[in-house]
Amino acid sequence: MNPIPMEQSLMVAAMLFSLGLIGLLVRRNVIFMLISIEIMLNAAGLAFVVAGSHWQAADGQVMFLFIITMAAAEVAIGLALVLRLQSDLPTLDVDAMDQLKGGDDA
Amino acid sequence: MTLLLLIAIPLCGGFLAWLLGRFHADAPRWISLAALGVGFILALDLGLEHWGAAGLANDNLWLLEYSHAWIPRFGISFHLALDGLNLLMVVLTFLIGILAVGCSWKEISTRVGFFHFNLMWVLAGVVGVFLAIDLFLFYFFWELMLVPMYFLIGIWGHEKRIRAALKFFIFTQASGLLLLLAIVALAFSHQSTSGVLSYNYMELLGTPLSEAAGMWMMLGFFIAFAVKLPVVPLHTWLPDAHTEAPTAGSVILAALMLKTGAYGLIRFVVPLFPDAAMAFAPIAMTLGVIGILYGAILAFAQTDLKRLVAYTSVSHLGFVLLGVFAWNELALQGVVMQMICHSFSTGALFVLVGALYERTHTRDLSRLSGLWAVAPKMGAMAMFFAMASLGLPGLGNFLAEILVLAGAYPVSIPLTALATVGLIFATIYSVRLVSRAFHGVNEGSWEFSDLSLREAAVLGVMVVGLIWLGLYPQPVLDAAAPTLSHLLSVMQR
Amino acid sequence: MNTTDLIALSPLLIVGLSAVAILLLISLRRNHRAVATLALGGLALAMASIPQAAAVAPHHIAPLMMADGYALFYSALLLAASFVVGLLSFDYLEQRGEQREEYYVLLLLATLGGLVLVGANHFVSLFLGLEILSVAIYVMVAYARSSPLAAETGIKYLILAGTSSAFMVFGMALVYAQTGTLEFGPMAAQLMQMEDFGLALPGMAMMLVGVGFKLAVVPFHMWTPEVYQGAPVPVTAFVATVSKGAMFALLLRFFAAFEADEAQPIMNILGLLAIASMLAGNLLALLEDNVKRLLAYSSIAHLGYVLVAFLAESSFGDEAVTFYLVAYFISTLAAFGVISVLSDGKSEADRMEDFRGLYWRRPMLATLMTAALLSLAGIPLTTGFVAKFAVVAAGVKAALWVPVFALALGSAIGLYYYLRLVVVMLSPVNPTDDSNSEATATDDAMSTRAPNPAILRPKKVPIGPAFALSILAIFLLGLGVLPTPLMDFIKSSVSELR
Amino acid sequence: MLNYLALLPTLPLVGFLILTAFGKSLSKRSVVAIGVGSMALAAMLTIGIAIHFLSAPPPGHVFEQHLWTWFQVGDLAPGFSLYLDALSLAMILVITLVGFLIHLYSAEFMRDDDAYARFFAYMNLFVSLMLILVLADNLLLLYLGWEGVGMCSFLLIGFWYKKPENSKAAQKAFIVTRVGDTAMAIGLFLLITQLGTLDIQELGVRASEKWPVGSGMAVAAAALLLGGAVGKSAQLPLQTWLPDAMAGPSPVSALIHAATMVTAGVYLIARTHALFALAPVVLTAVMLIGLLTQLTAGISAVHQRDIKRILAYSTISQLGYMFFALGVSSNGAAINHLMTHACFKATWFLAAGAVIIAVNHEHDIFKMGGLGKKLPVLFWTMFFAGCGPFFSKDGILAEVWFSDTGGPFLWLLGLFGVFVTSIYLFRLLFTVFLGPLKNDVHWKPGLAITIPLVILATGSVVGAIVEYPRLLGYHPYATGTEAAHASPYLHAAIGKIAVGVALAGIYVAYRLFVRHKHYEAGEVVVPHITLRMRRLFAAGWYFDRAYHAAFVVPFQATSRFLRSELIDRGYDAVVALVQTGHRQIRRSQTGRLRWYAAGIAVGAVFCLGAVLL
Repeated sequence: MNPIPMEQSLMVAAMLFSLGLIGLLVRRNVIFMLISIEIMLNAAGLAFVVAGSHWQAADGQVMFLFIITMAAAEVAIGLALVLRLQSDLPTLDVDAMDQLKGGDDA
Repeated sequence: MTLLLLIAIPLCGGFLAWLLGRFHADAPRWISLAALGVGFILALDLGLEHWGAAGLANDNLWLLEYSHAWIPRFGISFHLALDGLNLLMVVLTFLIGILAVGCSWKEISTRVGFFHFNLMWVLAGVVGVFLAIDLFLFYFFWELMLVPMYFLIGIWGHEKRIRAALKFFIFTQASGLLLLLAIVALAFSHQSTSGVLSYNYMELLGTPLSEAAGMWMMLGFFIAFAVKLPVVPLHTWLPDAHTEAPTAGSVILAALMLKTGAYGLIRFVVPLFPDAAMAFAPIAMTLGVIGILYGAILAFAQTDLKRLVAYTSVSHLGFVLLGVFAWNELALQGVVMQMICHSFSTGALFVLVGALYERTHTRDLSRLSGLWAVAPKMGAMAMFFAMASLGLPGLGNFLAEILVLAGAYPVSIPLTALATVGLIFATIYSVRLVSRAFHGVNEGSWEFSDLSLREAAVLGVMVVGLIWLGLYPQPVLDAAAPTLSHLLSVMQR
Repeated sequence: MNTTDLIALSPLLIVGLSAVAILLLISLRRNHRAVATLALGGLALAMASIPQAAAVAPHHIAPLMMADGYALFYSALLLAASFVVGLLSFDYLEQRGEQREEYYVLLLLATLGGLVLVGANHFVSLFLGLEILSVAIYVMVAYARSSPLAAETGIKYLILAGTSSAFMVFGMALVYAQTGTLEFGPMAAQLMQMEDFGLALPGMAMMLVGVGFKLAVVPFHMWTPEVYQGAPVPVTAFVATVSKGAMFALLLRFFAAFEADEAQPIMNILGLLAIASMLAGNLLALLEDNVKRLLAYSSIAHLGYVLVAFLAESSFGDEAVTFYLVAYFISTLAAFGVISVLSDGKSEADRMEDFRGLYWRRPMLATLMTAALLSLAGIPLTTGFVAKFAVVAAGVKAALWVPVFALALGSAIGLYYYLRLVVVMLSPVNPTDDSNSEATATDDAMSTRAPNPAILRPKKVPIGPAFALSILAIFLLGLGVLPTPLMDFIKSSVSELR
Repeated sequence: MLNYLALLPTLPLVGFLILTAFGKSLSKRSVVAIGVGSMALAAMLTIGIAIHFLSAPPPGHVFEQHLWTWFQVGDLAPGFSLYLDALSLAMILVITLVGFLIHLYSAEFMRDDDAYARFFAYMNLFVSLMLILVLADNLLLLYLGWEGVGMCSFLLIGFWYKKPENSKAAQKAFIVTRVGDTAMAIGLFLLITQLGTLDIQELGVRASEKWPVGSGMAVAAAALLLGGAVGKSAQLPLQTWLPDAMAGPSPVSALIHAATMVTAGVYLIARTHALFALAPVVLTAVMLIGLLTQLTAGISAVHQRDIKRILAYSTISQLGYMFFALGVSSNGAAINHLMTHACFKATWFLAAGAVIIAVNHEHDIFKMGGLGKKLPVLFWTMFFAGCGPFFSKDGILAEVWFSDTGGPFLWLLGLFGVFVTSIYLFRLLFTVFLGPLKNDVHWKPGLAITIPLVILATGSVVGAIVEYPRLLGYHPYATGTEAAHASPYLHAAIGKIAVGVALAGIYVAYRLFVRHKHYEAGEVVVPHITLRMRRLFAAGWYFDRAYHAAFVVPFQATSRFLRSELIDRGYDAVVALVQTGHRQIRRSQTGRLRWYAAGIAVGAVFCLGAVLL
């Protein structure tokens, strides 16, 4: 079985990344935005794994482990903040959060 | 070392004035006066010491030099030097400083300590600008004098002080950035040919530059100095700043700060970039003439006395620009004379307007009339300085302008003729100033005291100065001559 | 791992251990003062260990970290900044009766992340450092639970930072895919042998997103005003200094390994970003009425200035970058320090009108604030002047005319808003005292409002901030007059970079 | 005695300084002592100098006194140096003697004025500067005096500053003369550049070495100097200031605007004759200017009602005669007329001043009449003084007839001027002093007024008989006139014709103003000219109106237009641009998270695009 060429695998990763990015841009719910970021990070992880296998080195997988760990930490904090926010704003709609836009027309 | 003292004295004096101002309102005044007095005597002593033929006619251009490594990484040193030209300017600085303290004695009653701090620091900056011979150091002082001046206008000024102070600061600072770019570019150009990174003026002289590079750098210098001078159309900060500044601020602004621009033109622009400057000379001289006429016409158009005087500055300093770019001995001597005489004549007019404002709380020419009957001494003084300002022979300004024009004549006859027409305009606005304010019927029923002894003394010094410069200017000319001939010789190379 | 490694890593280790120690201390007993003392002590100790580390430098802690003069210099800078932030934080938190102790853990961890970044020589350490820094900051930004803005600030920062991190990581993956190594040195060597960069170029471009976000350059800057405004003042100071400084140090190290020509497309992008930042940052700040936001916008511009020196790609430029960052640190910390000292338990003194007449109320603070602003504006006698000169010199030397003119233009615009704040400080305390209302009416918004009455009440500056501010003041002016010692030090530190 | 020459300008200067410094605290008596006393000393000194100069002439009939070098820049080193020769001797005699008499007169005339000390201070300063003007050995020093007397004229015309129109007149005088001075200044620059010196004698030498007759440079130089002379001496086209200058006190009009300052132009041309000789075109211009001025001003004088304005136009006209003479290179005749005219016009102005006081500050001659009986001294001094200048004018006319550049036609035109002159002079005299008494006269001139009048009138009459300049050894006359002296009969005949014409003029005036009393119907001289013409003449040929439209209005309009500082609008536009930039870019800070995320995405796309494309 021929190995899948790196370029194609990377394409997959890139598409995944794009999906995550699009999700980030179109969803207004904070939770979904966090999920989108996870997708993007995982796309990056996938790219690392692909590249690692291309170079026959463990570096990619090591990096992937780090990425997963950090993603988890980020989400943990993210969710904590969401909970905090929930008590102030009865919505998860990010477009409602504009208290900080500052001066002129506030 | 003495040179260092000349800068340190006002710096320390200012600091002391600020500190002691917390205890007694008069303390800063006396301290400033004393510090400036010491500085004046020191500078004068330097002058007298070197005035003899041996000193100034010496082959060595500098009478005194002080140099200390400062930022060796950039080839910058703390390098001061004194020659006849900047000696004159330093003496003038201290003298005007003393007069400025004198004329603000009663005017400033709030935050006296801080006021004198700023006043002294401006003066220190001005002295630094005149003495610095390292271009970075020059730029350092050039910028240093802005902030205290900004405070002087912004805190103790009149109604629209904030706007005026901002305008002043942004104009000078923005143009200063161009100066900085040009200085740096020049230093690196010099490095690329000589291998040494240096900001030393004497080393940078004669740096070979391509035509375009020279022109750009020259413009960088020129614009910065042109804003300060000021040259039409870069002058619009000046009327505002002058109008809003307290009297001492206006005096220092007119008498000293503008001169730093003139000094820069003489010392740096033409000698550092002789080719570019000569190529640019027709434009610069035209700008000078435009300034002369434009300033005079606008001076005529003003009803605010301070604005009027401010525009006369624009007009008078047009002669400086004209003279510098005519670049011959007559014209340059005229420029030096103009720098000094304008300090006295315009400074005095500001003092007078300030005194008038203290008494009447207005500077509106349409509300003032017939004041001769109320204050004849003031009227006589106004008449005298108006005459000086219109270039009456026998007073310094006349010689200055005549020398500039005589020097400019061989370079461009039409421009000289137009500039001479400026003398007519000067007559018109000067005469209008005196006639409007002091002649006619006292319609405002003004009643106030005539000049006090203090004010009369301040003005008296300027009167004597102008007459002396008008009748026997030779010491001044002699002092500047070696420097000027050196600069002229740079050009010929 | 041998002793030399331990010595070379001692600053990191001390900071990390201090964080652990604080956690332990908190679990035993909550005591703000003790915790703060421990944290500051840890930072001080870490700083004290730097000379030891320098004795063994340059030292590879293979293959992740590099402990050379450059890393140690930036470490010292970050530690010093953290120390100042710590000093400011103590009194800031003291006034707010919340759970204060965990803050110091975060502060130390964020500092640790920064230390890792400046020593990073490898994508793994880069990623680790970046994320330790970021995650700690997410929490710090939202730390003030009583503040209605805290959670919003936190969420916004988190999502945007996360996004940018994702870009960065993906970019790293692409670079890795092209080169097969995660270490900077070999990576550069590998790339230089290739015909073209292939995937590495888009990879680097994507990494720039992450870098740009942390540095807050246009167009990745939009979070800055909101985070600056929403976060507690000391945290804002931290975000403005440590996080940006660490990232810039990394950027410099990463690109120093490449020869000029090959990275040219990336440099072009950075040049455009720099120009856009200088102009947009200054324009954004122009009429801003919130001082924290104003400083945010101005920081956008300042990072643009630093990039100009960076683009010079010479050791001259590296020195300029470093000096500028030092100056920027000092000025920014001083400015935020003043804001922090002026703030009280309920609100922060971040509105323009809170500074009204500060000269006449708190002359020393106002003078320091003025000095800081003038330094940011690049006026002589302040360190910012020398820094700006260095940057201009580097730019001119490298003939970067367009960026340099953008710098000049930006600085000219910048003067306006710095001076505007100075003007407010000079105005009479009470707007009605001002007989001529025009005096302050540089614009409408701030002229009529009176300062917060609580802020008007004079209070003594606590010893901690007072100490921090005096040190800053000394450096602010001292380096403006005598920059040579620092300059020489920087020169010897960054010389190993290229 | 000659060595005291430098004392001459110093004496009045000291007077000025004392009066300025202590004027307030001095009694009127001491003011007189200082103000008039300094002049008396100066006059005595002048006489002494004159006697010495004539009795023991210095070598070359020139005495030079170098005081100090004013300044030295390169080769240019004008000095404070005095130069005395016959010409300047003539001038200092006029200045100090007439000046002293006018000062004496003023002591009484100005007695009731509050600013007594200020008046004498200005007058002393004027005399001092005027002396410097005529004694200067270089053009720059001359220019100092030149501008200085201009300033004094300004100060003295506006002496009664409370009246706005006086102040206006003063400004006008100053500004209009400055216009001429500007031309002169440019002339100085030309001379400095081309000849490298301003020393008058040296200039003459170098110019004739360097420039051939009629060369462009010489013409330019002479023409520019002429500009200054025209302004100062109120010749066409810069004559408009002088009639208004009558706003000053009468002694001022007498001293400055009749006897001395206005003759400075004549002096300048005579002094720099070497330059003018190289530029025959300019000399012709001088002659034509003189002729035209003389005719236009004379006709205007006939149409004035204000006693002082009549005299002002008369002065302009007489100065025109002097230029006429200069134009034919007959400097001697010009200076002769200058001296006689100084005595004559000083007398008339002083007498007019006395008349004005006597009739309670009435200026309109048609509201006066029959004063001859009440004020006989005034009448007779005026009458005799009025005769003097006719003779000196005859001299000029004869020179014109015989000179190379003149000729009978120009002579005829000049002759018409004589006719006009006698009409307007005697119109004034007859209207004011003859006929029925119209005014109450409560005031009689005292000795301090009478004595100067008598002396001056005598001076004028004597001037009709002897030629003063010839007496002093100054007699350069027009080329070609040697022939005239060869045929004395023709010369005498020409003189007689002029006297005849003058007598005819007097007769006409007598017919019109004493016999027929046309003035009652309306101040007409020649009954048949139209009203429009009359208005034209009375308004000085509408020069004022034309200048107002051509210069004053545009200048004021320009200044009004520029007042708002248009250039600043440009900077405002920059500010507005920056602010707009701020507002626009500020809108990007929406506070919306997704927008910011989109910003990052766009940035990323940009970065990727930049490297991939």
